[in-house]
Amino acid sequence: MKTFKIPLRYVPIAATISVFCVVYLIGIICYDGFGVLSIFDLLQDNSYLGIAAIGTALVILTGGIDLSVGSVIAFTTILIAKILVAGGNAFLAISLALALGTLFGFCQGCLIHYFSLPPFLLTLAGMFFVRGCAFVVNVSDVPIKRDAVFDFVTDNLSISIGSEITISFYVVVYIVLLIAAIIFSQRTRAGRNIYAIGDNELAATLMGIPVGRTKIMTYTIAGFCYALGGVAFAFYLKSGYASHCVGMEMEAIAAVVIGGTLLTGGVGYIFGSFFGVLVLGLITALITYDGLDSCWSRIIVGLLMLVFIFMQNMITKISKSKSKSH
Amino acid sequence: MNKFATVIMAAAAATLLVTACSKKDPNKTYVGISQVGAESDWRRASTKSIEDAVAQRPQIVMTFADAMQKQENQIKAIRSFIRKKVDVISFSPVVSSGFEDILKEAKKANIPVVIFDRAVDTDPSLYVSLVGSDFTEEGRRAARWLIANKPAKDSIKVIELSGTAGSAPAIERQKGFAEIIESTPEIKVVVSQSGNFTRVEGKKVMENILQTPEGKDFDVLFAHNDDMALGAIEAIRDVGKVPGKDIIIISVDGIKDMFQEILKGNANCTVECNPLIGPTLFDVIEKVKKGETVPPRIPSLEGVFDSIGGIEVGNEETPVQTTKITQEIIDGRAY
Amino acid sequence: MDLLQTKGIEKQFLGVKALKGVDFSVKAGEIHALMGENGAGKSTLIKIITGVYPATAGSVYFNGKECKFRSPLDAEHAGISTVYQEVNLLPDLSVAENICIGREPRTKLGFINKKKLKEQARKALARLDIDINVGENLSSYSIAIQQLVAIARALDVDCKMLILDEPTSSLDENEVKELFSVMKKLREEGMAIIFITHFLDQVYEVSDRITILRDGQLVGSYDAKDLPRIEMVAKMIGKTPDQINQMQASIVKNTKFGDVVYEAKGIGCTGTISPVDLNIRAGEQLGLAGLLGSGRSEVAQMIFGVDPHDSGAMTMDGRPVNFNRPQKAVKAKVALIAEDRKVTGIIPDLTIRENIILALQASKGIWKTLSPKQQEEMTEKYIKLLRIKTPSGEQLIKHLSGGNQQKVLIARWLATSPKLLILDEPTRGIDVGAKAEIEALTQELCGEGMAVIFISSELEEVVRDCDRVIVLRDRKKVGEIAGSDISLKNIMKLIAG
Amino acid sequence: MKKMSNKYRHLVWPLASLALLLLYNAFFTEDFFKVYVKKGNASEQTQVVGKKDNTPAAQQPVAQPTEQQPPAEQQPVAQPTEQQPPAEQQPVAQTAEQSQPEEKDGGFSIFDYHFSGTPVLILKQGSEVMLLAIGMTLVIATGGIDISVGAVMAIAGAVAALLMDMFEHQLPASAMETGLYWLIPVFAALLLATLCGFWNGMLVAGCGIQPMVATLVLMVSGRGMAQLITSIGRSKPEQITFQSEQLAFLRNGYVLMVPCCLWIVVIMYIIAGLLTRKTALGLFIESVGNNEHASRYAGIESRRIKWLAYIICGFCAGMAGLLTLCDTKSIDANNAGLYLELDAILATVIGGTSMAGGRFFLSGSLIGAILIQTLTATMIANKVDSSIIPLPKALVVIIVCLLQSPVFRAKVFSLFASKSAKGGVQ
Repeated sequence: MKTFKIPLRYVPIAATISVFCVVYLIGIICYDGFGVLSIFDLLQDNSYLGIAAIGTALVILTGGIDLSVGSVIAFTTILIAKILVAGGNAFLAISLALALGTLFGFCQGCLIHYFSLPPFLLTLAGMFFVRGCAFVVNVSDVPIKRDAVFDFVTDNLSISIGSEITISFYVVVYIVLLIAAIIFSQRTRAGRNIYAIGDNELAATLMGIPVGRTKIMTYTIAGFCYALGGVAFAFYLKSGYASHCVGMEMEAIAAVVIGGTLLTGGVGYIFGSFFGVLVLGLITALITYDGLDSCWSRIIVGLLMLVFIFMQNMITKISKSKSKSH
Repeated sequence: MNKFATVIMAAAAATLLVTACSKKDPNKTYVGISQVGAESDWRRASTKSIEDAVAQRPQIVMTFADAMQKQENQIKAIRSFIRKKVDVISFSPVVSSGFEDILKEAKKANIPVVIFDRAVDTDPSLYVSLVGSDFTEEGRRAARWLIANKPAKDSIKVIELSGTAGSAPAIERQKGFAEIIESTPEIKVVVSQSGNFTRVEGKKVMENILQTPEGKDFDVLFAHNDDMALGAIEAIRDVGKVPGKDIIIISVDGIKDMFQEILKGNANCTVECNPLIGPTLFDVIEKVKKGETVPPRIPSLEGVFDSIGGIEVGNEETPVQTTKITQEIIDGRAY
Repeated sequence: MDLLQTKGIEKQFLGVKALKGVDFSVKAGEIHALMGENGAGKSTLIKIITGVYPATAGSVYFNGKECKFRSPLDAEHAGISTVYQEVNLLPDLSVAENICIGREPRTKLGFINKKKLKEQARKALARLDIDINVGENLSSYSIAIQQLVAIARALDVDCKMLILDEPTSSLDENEVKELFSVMKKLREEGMAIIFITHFLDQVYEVSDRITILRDGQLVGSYDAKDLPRIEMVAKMIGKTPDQINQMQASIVKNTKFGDVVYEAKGIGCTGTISPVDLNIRAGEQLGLAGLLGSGRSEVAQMIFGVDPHDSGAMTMDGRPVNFNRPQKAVKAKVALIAEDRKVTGIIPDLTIRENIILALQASKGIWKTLSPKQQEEMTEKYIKLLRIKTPSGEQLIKHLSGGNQQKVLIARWLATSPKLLILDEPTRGIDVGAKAEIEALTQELCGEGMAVIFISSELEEVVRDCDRVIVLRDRKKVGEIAGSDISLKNIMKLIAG
Repeated sequence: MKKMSNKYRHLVWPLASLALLLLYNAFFTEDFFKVYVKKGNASEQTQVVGKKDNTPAAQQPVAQPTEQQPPAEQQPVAQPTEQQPPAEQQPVAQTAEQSQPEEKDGGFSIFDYHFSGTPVLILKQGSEVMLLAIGMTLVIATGGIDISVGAVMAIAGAVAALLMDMFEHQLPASAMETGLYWLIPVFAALLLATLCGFWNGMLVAGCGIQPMVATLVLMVSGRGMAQLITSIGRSKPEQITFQSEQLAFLRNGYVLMVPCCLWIVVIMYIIAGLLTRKTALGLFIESVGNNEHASRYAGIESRRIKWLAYIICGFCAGMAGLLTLCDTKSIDANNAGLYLELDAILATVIGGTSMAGGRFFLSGSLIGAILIQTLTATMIANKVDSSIIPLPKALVVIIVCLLQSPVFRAKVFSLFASKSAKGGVQ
């Protein structure tokens, strides 16, 4: 009964975590090969999504939305691959990719703020745009040629536990970024401003919060996160392809929603998105373990989202009634 | 809150406890197979043949994972196979690049890997064998057939419906086709557009091309798969041209619907790209399990089917005569 | 010497001149009331001073030097902080953050120091003698508290000038008193306070000087003590005192009542309001008096079916009815003009015409439509009848001033020719002229045999207009006064309990 | 007059861009505007009607008004297709006479002839998006959004295909030829799609869940369900095909020389138009989208209105799904209507309906859809690789949206104003 004691605003996260644990348990019980250590595989397989989801979460917290996730990742991979093939070194490739991603995010932010275009629409256009660019870079898939930097990163920066488990550096990157993002969102003025804007933009303006700057900053950070996610993806797959991650934006949004963030903005925790990502990954993983037909993963994810949405809905209702009775 | 937890638990349990938990049995062969997806009839046929093959082999226990055309899913699946410690892993790569690491992991866990249908561009020591078709050769065969029965004109315009941009079959079939028609200057590819290997796209793109000047007069349609060709045939009919007569239609795969069209005379030739990979694949897999050595490249036996028959479209080492399609053949086809 | 001074401020909103060369000055250590009808340009002036809008022309001097604030934050840094008309805070953030956001105390590393943050917030609230858990989300506190939090926020910076735009509109007596004592304290500390309100007595209670604006122009600044009330009103609406006396005298109470139109027996909603019974006759004007939060609006909303009642029964013309959705009430010819015009009233992007026909159309349903001609006529009629100031009925309602918007809403409901009209604070945030007009109108309607329920926080109005008054306290009906007993004193007694 | 201009201001920019695009084609794409008259299924093709010898530049004005007049005088946008007959009738008659000799039956009947050519093709291929856009417009006008339409299309298509397939295996071919069996799948599909709309409406209006999320659920799981449907009676989800020409007629047939699917769009458009403008529904939708709370206080059943909008949207999606099915007489749950919801939303917004809800413009949305389709056609006509098409699409969308955004216009105008002011000073 202790769960009743946790404050209302933590309920969604608690729920997400408990779901994760439950499903994980089921997995361990039912599927041989799916052990306690599979958590590392989950991280390994989903860190790119997680990194991107951080960006999406921040944008959603401002009350906006960003659909350009998937295509930015695809663009990043193909760009890196192309540069490496052309003989550039990985360091250059990665930094260029990150720079472009950040720039792109910045542009989106500016357009959204200065011309007050609806985020959904603009980022939708952005998604098409970047996807197109990716195809311009190269149509067919390009294997990512390893070079000194690349090898160094992959071989030396990854921790291996035992024979099976290795924690690749991008998992580490993810965890670091996650912690940074949590601190940023909870403990810095800029971070709180994000929440403030998402909560009530007009009020934020009148309270003297730099709405424009914060918005643009958020989309820029998001752009960076996507690019970084792309880099992680590039290291994860070692292949650049313009049609990687088609429709991934919805996965990212789903992860954020399951993570307990309200799409209206202003409510939710970055930490939640971490578990959101894990839950999504877990479901796909178990379905492959089970050999179920792929269409089930779609259906189950949908149902899961439904459950969470209903719960959040209830919570907001409860808190409203509370304030009313005051 | 607890209530929610229980509700969710119930849901999760209900959805995930569908299979009973089974422990391993030494004299069975555990196989993990990762298929590209279910994007076309051809793909589905290949999936089906795999399942049928398993049905006939009681000693084989298969875990099948559909990657939904996403490489990351495929990697995840293969990793889960490694964790499950299956005896053999077999998969058909979504894209050719980027499987090096996972294959290394498989090697480290010393699980042999058999690749089917499409190639991967990694160091071949990472997998024991590749069962499947040679897309380039398919392209060549299509071209050879065309040269063999080209209309008596001084310039023959070809419209090419290519597959999903950047996918291995699309690139290689295009390559093979171009490589052969080079030798005959009168044959030229005037338009090449991607139809994404699907019927709907094939039709849409064809409809558009038909409105362009190039589309107004051309002689040959070369489609990278039958689905697109079937879509295109509809489109060609709509503008009042007669597919198979005004326009020579050549495509790759050899699915039943296409055979029907050829029999009806609405199409001329389809170069088989055999999806019925199941039996061959599992023969190889069992060999591998027993530890026997298998050749690194096992071509699946494939014919070329058309409305005439008896035309030589093979190359030096493997000559291939085309087969004339009859109702019997169609009835005999599984897909 | 003047702390703040504006010279020839002008402001143009797409064609419309909102301010025409306003010179205005505030001294340190005074409470300066800024008065004027709606659309007189008070808010605009404030927004220009605090840098929400840039001025089209003219200049602002603060502390003797000219300054152009680009944002409220600039102004705040310079020492001007503002509390705006509607409570503009962040419901889902904690009280502490609402007070301190934008200037949170930080550790050496630049991170927010939560402990300090809370202390700072507690201090700020203590200044207003409020002690609440600052960690809680703001949304879990009442509007009044939220309003005070907003003020606390404004005071939190060491500001030289505090601007209060309609701060009291959502506070009850005691809270207002608290606020005033705070204001006086601040004045002693030498702070300048600009105070905007529509409650005339409040103006005289605290302010030293009064500046009056009328449609964008400065009428003048006066010392409060040598500006008689009636005179001020006259200046505000540009009429002579006697004209106003006439206006108020012109209100004649209707005395002949029909039979009971609406009757409610013990309707209540657990948690919101305890059972109330009330009845009203045709042509009667029933007042609901009580402090804010005493449940007067809740009763109105319950009658109209916005918040369904879970006990009791209601009858309309003797027939039992059950309004659990506004639609039902509307169909039964009940009309509610609710408290918060912006939220529950106007449809900003629709034209005046559409806003007027909306309720009638709603009661007719989707299929039975009004012909364009009918709509035109109706619009014209009400624009004339209620003297709505607009070029045409096709004007978007959001371009009208508050008073005119309110009139459009009244028109919307008159169009449905209701049997029972509920007016919840119809005169809130409306200038004196419009007020008088509306009061006269309601009397007229009663004359035509309409039953009117009138809710107002200005007891004078209630006393002036109502034939019967139901007094509420703490979400309970505490008494009912009729006829000659209706007087400020009696009502106050009941309210005080 | 002012009223008129206010009413149609939103159509100006999309129309302008469409005109620009067509202009480009007029000059750079050969016979982009040629409209042919073809004989039903006959092989021989009657020669190009009329303006064969005209220069494209000369054709352009002919083609443009057909696209543009409608909104300018509040007629259905699909009017062009109806207007073409007058434009073509004359020459058609000639060809008929010319071709009489070789015609057995002789005489020209509009039953065995139909239009063809890029403009017709654009409208034909755009029909799905146009249908979706009609529904989407209403939903967006209520301040919502429905990103599940693509999945709903797949579901509808899957069901219809499944039933057709079953009939064709169960019933004798003769019955299939003569009977109206093909109607059953149609109704089933539409019913199911409407139910999907109902479900969305329930989540949004009933449970007050945020539209984006509410429809995301169906978007994610819907496609899975469609796959399940296609796997009924099979081991795995499969591409289901059928033979019936009657059903395929919906998409590929011609009525009065005009593609049948266009008539469907026109009919849906007229129905929606009447429903919203001749009844109070339009007013209610706009008021709910603009200020739901106030609408409720005004006695509008805001929930029902929203709900209705989603149901209509679902129905339109079902229609679109059927068209996709009939296009190739086969459904592939995996790809059917994939990402079409995005096109529909783009079309709607390009058409001038604000994503914040409130005022909506059906005709604008149709123009938006046509604009998108024209763009694609132009790309292909100019041999742009189809994988790169998203790029220019995005650019056009951004430009149109910028032009739509009042802020942007204000900024630009102020720029000019300041420039001219400077000029004045000098």
